[in-house]
Amino acid sequence: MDDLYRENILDHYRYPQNKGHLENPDIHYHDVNPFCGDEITMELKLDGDRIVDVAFDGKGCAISMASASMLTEEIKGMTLDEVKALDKDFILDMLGIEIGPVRLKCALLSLKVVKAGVWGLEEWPE
Amino acid sequence: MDDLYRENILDHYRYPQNKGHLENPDIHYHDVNPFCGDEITMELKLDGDRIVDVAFDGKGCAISMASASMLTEEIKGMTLDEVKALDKDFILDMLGIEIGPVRLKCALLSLKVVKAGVWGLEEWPE
Amino acid sequence: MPSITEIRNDFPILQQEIHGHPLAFLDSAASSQKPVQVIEAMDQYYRTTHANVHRGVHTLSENATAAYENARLRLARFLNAASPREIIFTRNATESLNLVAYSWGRTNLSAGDEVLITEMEHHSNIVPWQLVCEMTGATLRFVPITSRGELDFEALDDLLTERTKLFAFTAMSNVLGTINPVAELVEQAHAVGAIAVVDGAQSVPHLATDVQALDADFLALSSHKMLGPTGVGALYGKRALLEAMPPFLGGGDMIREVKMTGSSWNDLPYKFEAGTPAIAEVIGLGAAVDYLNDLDMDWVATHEREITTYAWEQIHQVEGVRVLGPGPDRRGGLLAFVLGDIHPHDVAAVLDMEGIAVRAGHHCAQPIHDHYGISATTRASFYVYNTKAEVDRFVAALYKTKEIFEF
Amino acid sequence: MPSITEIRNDFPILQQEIHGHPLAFLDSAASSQKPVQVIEAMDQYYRTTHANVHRGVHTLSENATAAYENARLRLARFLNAASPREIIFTRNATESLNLVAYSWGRTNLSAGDEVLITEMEHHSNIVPWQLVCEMTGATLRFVPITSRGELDFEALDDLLTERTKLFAFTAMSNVLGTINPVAELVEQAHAVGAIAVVDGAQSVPHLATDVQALDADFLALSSHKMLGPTGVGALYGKRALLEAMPPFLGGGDMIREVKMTGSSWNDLPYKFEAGTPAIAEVIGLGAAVDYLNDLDMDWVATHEREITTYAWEQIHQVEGVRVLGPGPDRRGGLLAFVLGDIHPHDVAAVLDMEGIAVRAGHHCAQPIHDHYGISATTRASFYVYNTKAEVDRFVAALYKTKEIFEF
Ligand SMILES: Cc1ncc(COP(=O)(O)O)c(C=O)c1O
Ligand SMILES: Cc1ncc(COP(=O)(O)O)c(C=O)c1O
Repeated sequence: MDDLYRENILDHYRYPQNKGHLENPDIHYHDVNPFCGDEITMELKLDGDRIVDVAFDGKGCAISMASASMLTEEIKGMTLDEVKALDKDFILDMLGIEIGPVRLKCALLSLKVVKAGVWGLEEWPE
Repeated sequence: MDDLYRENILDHYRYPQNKGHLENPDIHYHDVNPFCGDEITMELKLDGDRIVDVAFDGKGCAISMASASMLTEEIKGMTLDEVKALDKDFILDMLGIEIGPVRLKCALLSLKVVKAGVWGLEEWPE
Repeated sequence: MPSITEIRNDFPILQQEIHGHPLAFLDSAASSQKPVQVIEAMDQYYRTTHANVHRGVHTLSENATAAYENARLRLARFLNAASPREIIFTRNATESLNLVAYSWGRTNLSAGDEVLITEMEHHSNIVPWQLVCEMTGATLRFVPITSRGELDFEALDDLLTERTKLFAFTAMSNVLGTINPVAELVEQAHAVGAIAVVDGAQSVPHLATDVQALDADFLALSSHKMLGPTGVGALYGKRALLEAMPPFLGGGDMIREVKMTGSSWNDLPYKFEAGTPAIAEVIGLGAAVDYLNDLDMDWVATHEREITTYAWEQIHQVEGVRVLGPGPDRRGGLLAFVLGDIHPHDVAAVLDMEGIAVRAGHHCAQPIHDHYGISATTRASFYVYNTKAEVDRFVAALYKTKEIFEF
Repeated sequence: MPSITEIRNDFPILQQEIHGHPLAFLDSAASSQKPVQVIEAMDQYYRTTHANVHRGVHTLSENATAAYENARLRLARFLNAASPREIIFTRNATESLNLVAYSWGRTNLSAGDEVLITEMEHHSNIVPWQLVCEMTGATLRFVPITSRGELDFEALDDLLTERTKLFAFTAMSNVLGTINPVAELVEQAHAVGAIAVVDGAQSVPHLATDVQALDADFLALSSHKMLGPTGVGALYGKRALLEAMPPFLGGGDMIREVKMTGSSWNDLPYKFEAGTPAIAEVIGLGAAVDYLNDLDMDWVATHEREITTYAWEQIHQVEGVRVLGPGPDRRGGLLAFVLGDIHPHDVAAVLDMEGIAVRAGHHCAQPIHDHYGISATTRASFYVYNTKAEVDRFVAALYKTKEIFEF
């Protein structure tokens, strides 16, 4: 827990990657975390079923913003099927920190949003 | 508690006093104990505001029936105001036993019914 | 196989005397006792972990949330629900049934529709339907029972029609003891396009329950009858149904966004859990589920059948006893009876003087008592901690009752 | 005057370390901790007394009923209700408010009527009114707040008209801390013929409450915020109003007679308590009331004012802090604030690493956050067990947060 705010997380929080909006995104999805009101928008540009560009926007805590920033880097170049297969553990590995069930929702918000966009998934990934 | 079923209670239960109905009663009231479904009807015949005759009918346990039977004896000759003043302690003294809150409802049903009749009281006497 | 002595030692309340006699608690159908494992789970929770759940990022709140949600998961597994999202925590089985009536019922019922229930239902599975029928103009119908105290299946065939939108029935009667064929009844309901609501308040504590095998649309239960604390119950509901339903209670936790102009709803199960939940109680219920799993529900059912069969045989030795409902091979672990014309309150009061706790009254099931033309019965009910020796004491006390009342 | 060390010793949870630091629990507005007196009252209940209430004539049931009803009596006295019948036990304040919305609201509201609430309400005092307005066609209006974070009384004068049938407002805001002038607001509501519903969830734990002096028609509270267990709350309601209302939940205990053709209702308060109640929790709440009475509610209020005033002064030393709501002389024991543009989750997470538990988020009050154009705040809240030393640690940790986030 003491390294919840490791340098890589604070870096992504301070200098988020792919923050902003795309022109004419192929996929656009927005959702909120009902327990805290944070929100994230994810936009994807596709070539066939491969993600060629990605952007996120939103407001939230360092965990949710860093997680979104890192996630955009990870999924650029993935196919939609690869994105569909991402799960909680992928995010935890990506962040490299331990996290409780409440904060987990912050960490997973960006994945939830991107999966909802890709798949129409209506729920938190479990 | 061991003398819940003292002789006087069992006597009144086996040989209830004033059980039945009056012709043209001046006051007639009926109610149930919502927690067990027992029911009692009380009928009074008045001379002015004095009770000159009384009858009860109903079904219930030994405590409620004995209490009703004893109560009819007690109130015969009372004025309506005297009946209105009767309370829980009067019944407990009359029965001469200790009793918990659930069973108390049985013991008080007849008093409740007679007071409701006399006064339009819509509740358990407290 | 657990030893009954070991089990009894887990229940502190059983170690006491009542009126100078060891307590024989034969009133578990009203509410069961709690093992130390359950009591201590809550005690420990309050001593080490308590904080409000779901919205706190501090350690206690994270831990409380994890414990609360983990209990939901264990209950979901216990019932074999497809997902923990299908488990909604309520106050008791009564609230669970009301939730279905208010949320599903008010949306899906209208004049001309019928709601079907049975004559052997507990008030909690009658009154909510009376209320919602009054609100919506739907008609409430009752499946009658046979002289054996079982559902009249012929009448059921006639009553269950395409007008029937919802069929609600108990899996086990709390008066007759009758165990209903839940899977078949659900199938029959589905065949006419009705949803099936199962009152599992009496069955879940005593018989292994598999909501997917039963194909139940909803199932209600109470924690306090299954070794868990008071103050919590649950509603199992099929996800697709729950998703389509409007919320019932409004407030914190059940919302997605609240604007002055209107609100949207949280994901399942939270959509139906408004306000601070019964956190410690849910955790206690989780411990109760663990305890039952450790005992093994098959063992529980076998143990109760043994006691019940024995009690059935013994009580029929007592002249003047009439037990309501079917034989011991078709009933759960309870016997409701009349003893001549001695009022059940008086039977229970005499038994209490002998340290034996039984219930007397209409057991919140007046229609079935009306059916038999009686206003009350005495009921002895059995659970994991009861013994044949307690049955013997119970029967002996019935003789004593007859003596006192000269019957 | 109780010593704070003695008080703290009554709370086992406070004796632990979080991330190597003694726990400073500053999240009581979300849910308070419980003294051993409360924990043990429930523990003892389960170990010695538990049985279902109201319908059992055996000793345990008689004792459980007596304990349950006695707790109702003590809560009635704590609130100075005219009768214990005016106290209805629910799961939480949220359910209490929903009870009024469903039972009183659905009966008494129709198109053209208005329900008035305020912009500073908790979701639990917003969503039930949104739902009931949707059901009945009534219109929901909001009293705005001033820049000081208090109700805009001029706007109120315009909004409260003879169209207003119900005015619901919090006695104390869980975000702004604002203490509203309840008695005046009730009087204003009555002047236009509206009933007044008071959300006492935040006020009852902290300020002496006299429902008769306030002349409130309804008042909602939660046990878990006032040292009591989770899983129980209460609704105070004036008897005449409660008598005239239809039941809300249907089931066991709330009926007088159930026939297949219809039912009639039990006397107050049982008419509104369907199914097996939260028996152990009500008994725990009774113990919490005793504990608060022993402390004395005036002492509680004084203690909290002292801590809050101190915290107010200290936190304003921290550059970049903006506290929402009025000054310490007009607020209860909580401070919700923003610290520059550091997200409240991050503030709370850093504080947690220092052993300090505060809440972060919208605190189930989005409209008031929208009003300030922010989505979340960090909230520190104080109760009987908090000390100035904890406030010092809290403020020090804010500096540390700024360091980490280079602000
Ligand atoms: C002002 C206010 N009202 C209502 C509630 C709801 O309380 P509960 O969640 O216990 O129902 C709360 C607590 O969060 C509150 O602070
Ligand atoms: C068959 C049945 N259904 C429903 C209930 C209601 O349970 P609760 O009072 O816990 O809501 C009971 C318990 O009394 C019951 O026996």
